[in-house]
Amino acid sequence: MMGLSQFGLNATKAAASSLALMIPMQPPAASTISGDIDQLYYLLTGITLFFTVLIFSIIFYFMVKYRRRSNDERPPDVHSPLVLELAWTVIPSLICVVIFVWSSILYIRSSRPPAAATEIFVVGKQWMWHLQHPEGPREINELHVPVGVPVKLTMTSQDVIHGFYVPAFRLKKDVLPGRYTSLWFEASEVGTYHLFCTEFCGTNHAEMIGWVYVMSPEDYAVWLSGGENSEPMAQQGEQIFNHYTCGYCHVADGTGRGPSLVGIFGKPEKLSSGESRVVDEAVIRQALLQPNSVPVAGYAPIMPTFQGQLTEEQILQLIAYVKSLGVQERASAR
Amino acid sequence: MSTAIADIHEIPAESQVNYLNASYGIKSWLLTLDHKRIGLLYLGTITLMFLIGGVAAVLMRLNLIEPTGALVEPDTYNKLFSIHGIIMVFFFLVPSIPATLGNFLIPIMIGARDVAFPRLNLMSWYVFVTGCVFALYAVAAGGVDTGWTFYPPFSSSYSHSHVVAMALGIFIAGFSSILTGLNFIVTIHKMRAPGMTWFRLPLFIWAMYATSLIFVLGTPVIAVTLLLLAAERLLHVGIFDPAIGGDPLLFQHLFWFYSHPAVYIMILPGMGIISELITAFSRKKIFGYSFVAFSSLAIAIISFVVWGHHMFVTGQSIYAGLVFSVLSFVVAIPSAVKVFNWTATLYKGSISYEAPMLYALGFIGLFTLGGLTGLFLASLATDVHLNGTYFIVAHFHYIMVGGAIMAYMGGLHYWWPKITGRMYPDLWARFAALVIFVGFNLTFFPQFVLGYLGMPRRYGVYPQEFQVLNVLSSAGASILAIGYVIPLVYFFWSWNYGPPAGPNPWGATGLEWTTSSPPPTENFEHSVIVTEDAYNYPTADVTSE
Amino acid sequence: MSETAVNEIAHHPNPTGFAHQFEDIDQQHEAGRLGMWIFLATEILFFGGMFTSYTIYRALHLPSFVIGSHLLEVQFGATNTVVLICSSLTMALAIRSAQVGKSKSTIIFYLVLTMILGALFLGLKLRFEWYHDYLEHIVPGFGFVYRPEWGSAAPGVQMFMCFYFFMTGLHALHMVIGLGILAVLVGMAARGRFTSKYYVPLEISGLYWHFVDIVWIFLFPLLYLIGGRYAAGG
Amino acid sequence: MAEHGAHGAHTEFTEHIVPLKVYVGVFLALLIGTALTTGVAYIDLGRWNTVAALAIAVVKMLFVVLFFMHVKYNPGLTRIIIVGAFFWLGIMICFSMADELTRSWEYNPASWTGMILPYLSRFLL
Repeated sequence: MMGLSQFGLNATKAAASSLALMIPMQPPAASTISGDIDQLYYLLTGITLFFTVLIFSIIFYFMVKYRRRSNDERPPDVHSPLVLELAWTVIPSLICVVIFVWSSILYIRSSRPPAAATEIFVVGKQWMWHLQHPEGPREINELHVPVGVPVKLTMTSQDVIHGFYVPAFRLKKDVLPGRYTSLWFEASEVGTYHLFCTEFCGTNHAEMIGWVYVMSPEDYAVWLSGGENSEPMAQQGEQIFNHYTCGYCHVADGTGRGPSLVGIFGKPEKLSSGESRVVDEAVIRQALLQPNSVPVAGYAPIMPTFQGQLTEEQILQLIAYVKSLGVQERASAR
Repeated sequence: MSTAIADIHEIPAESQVNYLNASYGIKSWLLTLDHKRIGLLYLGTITLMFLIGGVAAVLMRLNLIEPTGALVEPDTYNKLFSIHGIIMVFFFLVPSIPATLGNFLIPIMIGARDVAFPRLNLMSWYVFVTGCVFALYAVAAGGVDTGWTFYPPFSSSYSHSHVVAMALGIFIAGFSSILTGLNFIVTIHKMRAPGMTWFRLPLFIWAMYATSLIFVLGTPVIAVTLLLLAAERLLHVGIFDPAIGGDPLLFQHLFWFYSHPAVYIMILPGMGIISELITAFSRKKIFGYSFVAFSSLAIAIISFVVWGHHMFVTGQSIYAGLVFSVLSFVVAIPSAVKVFNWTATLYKGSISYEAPMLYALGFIGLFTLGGLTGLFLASLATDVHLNGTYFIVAHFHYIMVGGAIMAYMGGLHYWWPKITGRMYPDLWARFAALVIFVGFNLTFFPQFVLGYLGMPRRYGVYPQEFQVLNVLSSAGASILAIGYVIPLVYFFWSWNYGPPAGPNPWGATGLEWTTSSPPPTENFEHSVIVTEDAYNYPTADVTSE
Repeated sequence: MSETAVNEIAHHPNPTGFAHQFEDIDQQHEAGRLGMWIFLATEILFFGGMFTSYTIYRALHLPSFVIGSHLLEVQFGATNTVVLICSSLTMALAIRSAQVGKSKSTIIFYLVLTMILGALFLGLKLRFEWYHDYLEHIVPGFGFVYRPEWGSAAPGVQMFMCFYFFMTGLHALHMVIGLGILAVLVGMAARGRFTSKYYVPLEISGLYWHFVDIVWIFLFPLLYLIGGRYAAGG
Repeated sequence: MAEHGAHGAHTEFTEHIVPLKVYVGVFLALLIGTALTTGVAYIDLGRWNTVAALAIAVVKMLFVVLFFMHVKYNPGLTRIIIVGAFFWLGIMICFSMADELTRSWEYNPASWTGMILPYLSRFLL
């Protein structure tokens, strides 16, 4: 299998280098997983080339060797041996198992963000990307990230389904209305890379594109502090929290009519139905929009819905605020 | 094979009463209950739809010559690819082989006088035409810009195009598929001639049986899904609406529950045709009959449990992704088995290269490449990169155009003498096959590379660096378009002026070649009794080899 | 759709109803029955799309679905279930009358009785359920109004009502088509077409009618009885 | 397989005349089933309410299918078609649920079982 992979790799690279002057054959690879995915891609290319060439050459060989020489020639009776049928059922199956296991391991890896990942929030709208860093800076159709740091994108859409795709990272994920999806990567090469929308979203779908700037950590720090709007997201969330007087019920010491939000993020919370749910982004969103669907045990279901009052970006800021409450608690406990 | 052979050879085909000259006038066609005439009605209808879808494709490729869009506004481009996809999938590819060649051949191949329900068969055509009218109304009124996949909430709430008319058109055409499939299943079960056991059936019949299963079990789901979508659009509230807790991904599940098996509706009949062509032009029994036959059924069944591979990046759970990935690999195996068996059938054959055989060999090559690139998309990690890019576009065109349409063209060339009683110029036909093969590869191979480079599909404008490959692809498309026009011309010529074909111009086996060309209205002069297996070509003494 | 399967045989000029493409009448009967069963398989998948969606949303929005279910009147659902079961019996008896060679008036009697029961079902549904729902503003798309007591479960209640109207609406549409088929059968019976030798059109129409009954047998508990009625007290 | 095609196999659907008693019996069983399913809804059985309602519905369906629709007397192909159709429906439900009910697993990989059981119990409630 590795031999095949190597064969595919070499063949593709050779073809790539000879054609590279004329036609680009390979996208830039700029994340820690892109090289691994490319390897699998080369293996698959190798398998494809091998079998296509095999089938084509056998057909050509038979075409020439067994061409009809006279109209009354009679081909011999060829029986189909069971061994052969089994062989070409079992061998492709085994190849498939290997590919499946290999690619699934990669996929699971690319689906689980490391706990230490920096979080950036993405909201897709027709036809632009709104991004906000926890430190405050907002961007439109541009994403600045530091090299060598795992970054987790938490994404949602204000209207239709979009797709967040960075070819150089070999990663994409659809951005859905009413739900959070996430995508994580660790950029490995400084540079500027395409950002595309890959789920058809209307008139200017093809222009819902932008750039990802991968910067050295120093440059990134400079960039972060250089922005005009550098109030951290958590603070913006706190302002919304105060604006809607959420703190009237959600008192920090737990004596209010609603549960205290301090340290609640990332921990299981018991619901009045008896089950418990880990408080994540989705749960906070649900609690804001459909509070009665996540009633916390011991509290009356009296919270009003904020559906239609909060934009997706404001909800994300509130989430950032609730998260920051957890950090404060941990900091004070230390 | 039948007792009728002796008579046929003595009477010149021209003077015989056949299904074409048995009655004249427009009414004799529009009210016909003859499966052969209904097949031809379908042939005319889908050819028209193919031309409309083809024009949309040509305009798209022209637009993509320039990175900034050479021809049309973004909205127009969006409508072009939507119309191309919808017309080609629902109004051409799905009915293509089953409704034309299937209708024409199934009763003849199993030795029956007609399908089980001829009236239902005619009604299916009228239902299909009604669906086409709705679809063409949607196109003429200003088009649809949702893509052929109709994903909500874009299609339900945000699009400003004629989604409801188009959805209803597909809904109606779906009933035509269901009724056709039902008719075929009953026909194959109940109408076989004495002696025509299941394992004597031509493999085309097995393939059509498997296809009909998908028609019957899959189509109702897309019908109800599109009905729900149309209702949601009309009432401004519905079950896919995120505002009331609806899940847009549920639509994708229901949509692909039909639309993935629909891919096999397109390719399975093609595989059936290839089995007929390979055996006829190498004058040999098919290699591994039962493996080829059962692989058709296996494909039909497994195709229903792999739909999630269209949703690996749309927010489906990881767990479901893993399950659908492994099942997608499983469905590749029966296809591989078929390819190997076809190739092995050539071994020690007596191979000739008339136009249908060129299409068949082209099919095997292109289908192999199309199928193998499917592995890239069944495999999770690479699919994440390639999904939604031109790689997908290239892959499914290799299956649907390189596979299904190549087989359809091959089948049309193979049975044309039977259908019309006339030959076509073989040299032109071979030339056209070559042009199509070259044009096709030039159009779609660069798209694999484009996809790997990361160019998303459904883009009317694109970054500069993708231009060279796009121009190559557009150049190929123009060759491909010419390739499709050539057969159109010589088929028209052949219909009127082609030399008489005789009952069996290819020296092939199969009941359809034992009756006259064109066949009489009741298909056979005498009732048929089958006494031998399919593809029972005369063989040489084994020891003489 | 199934009408054509009936007409296939029914409208043939040959008085015995024999169609030329078959070898004999038995083959034709078997083809007709098989065709109808395959059509019913299609119907199972047609309703199946709705049932799948229902199952998933019910799991996701159970509290809302309970509230929505309690908006429906159990007594009408139960009454209509009984009405449909009666109509299935009369349909079965109509076929049996033909099988044992009873007079055409007996067949017509049972068929008309079936039609009356079918119409009664639709009448009850329309007059006492859908019309009231409209007055109470719980028809999605036609002035649906959220009630304060639903709280934040309200969107899910509307979702439930979407399902209620789509599912019962599709079912009612099938009933209407069934009534049309029955009307054709009454006409055929009046012309004396059915004998103990030839009753396949009756039989396969009966299959369709029973299928529609079965759909309701599932719709009743799934729509009217979610989460039990003990809490609301009916 | 014997040397004949479809024409030889005429006995797949037998034309059985069901006794009147059976029809009336089935009819009564269906009425009892309806009464039972309505009655059970007024008794608090927790999650078993749904199970009971569905079980009764399945039994009622079987009565209709086997007797009114004569499947008891039609062997073979008919049963394959029915079982097949429900099997396909099962595919659609199970595989869609496999996605819809496991989406949150990705965020809490440590507790996959902890995530699925509450969902299943909510579904059965």
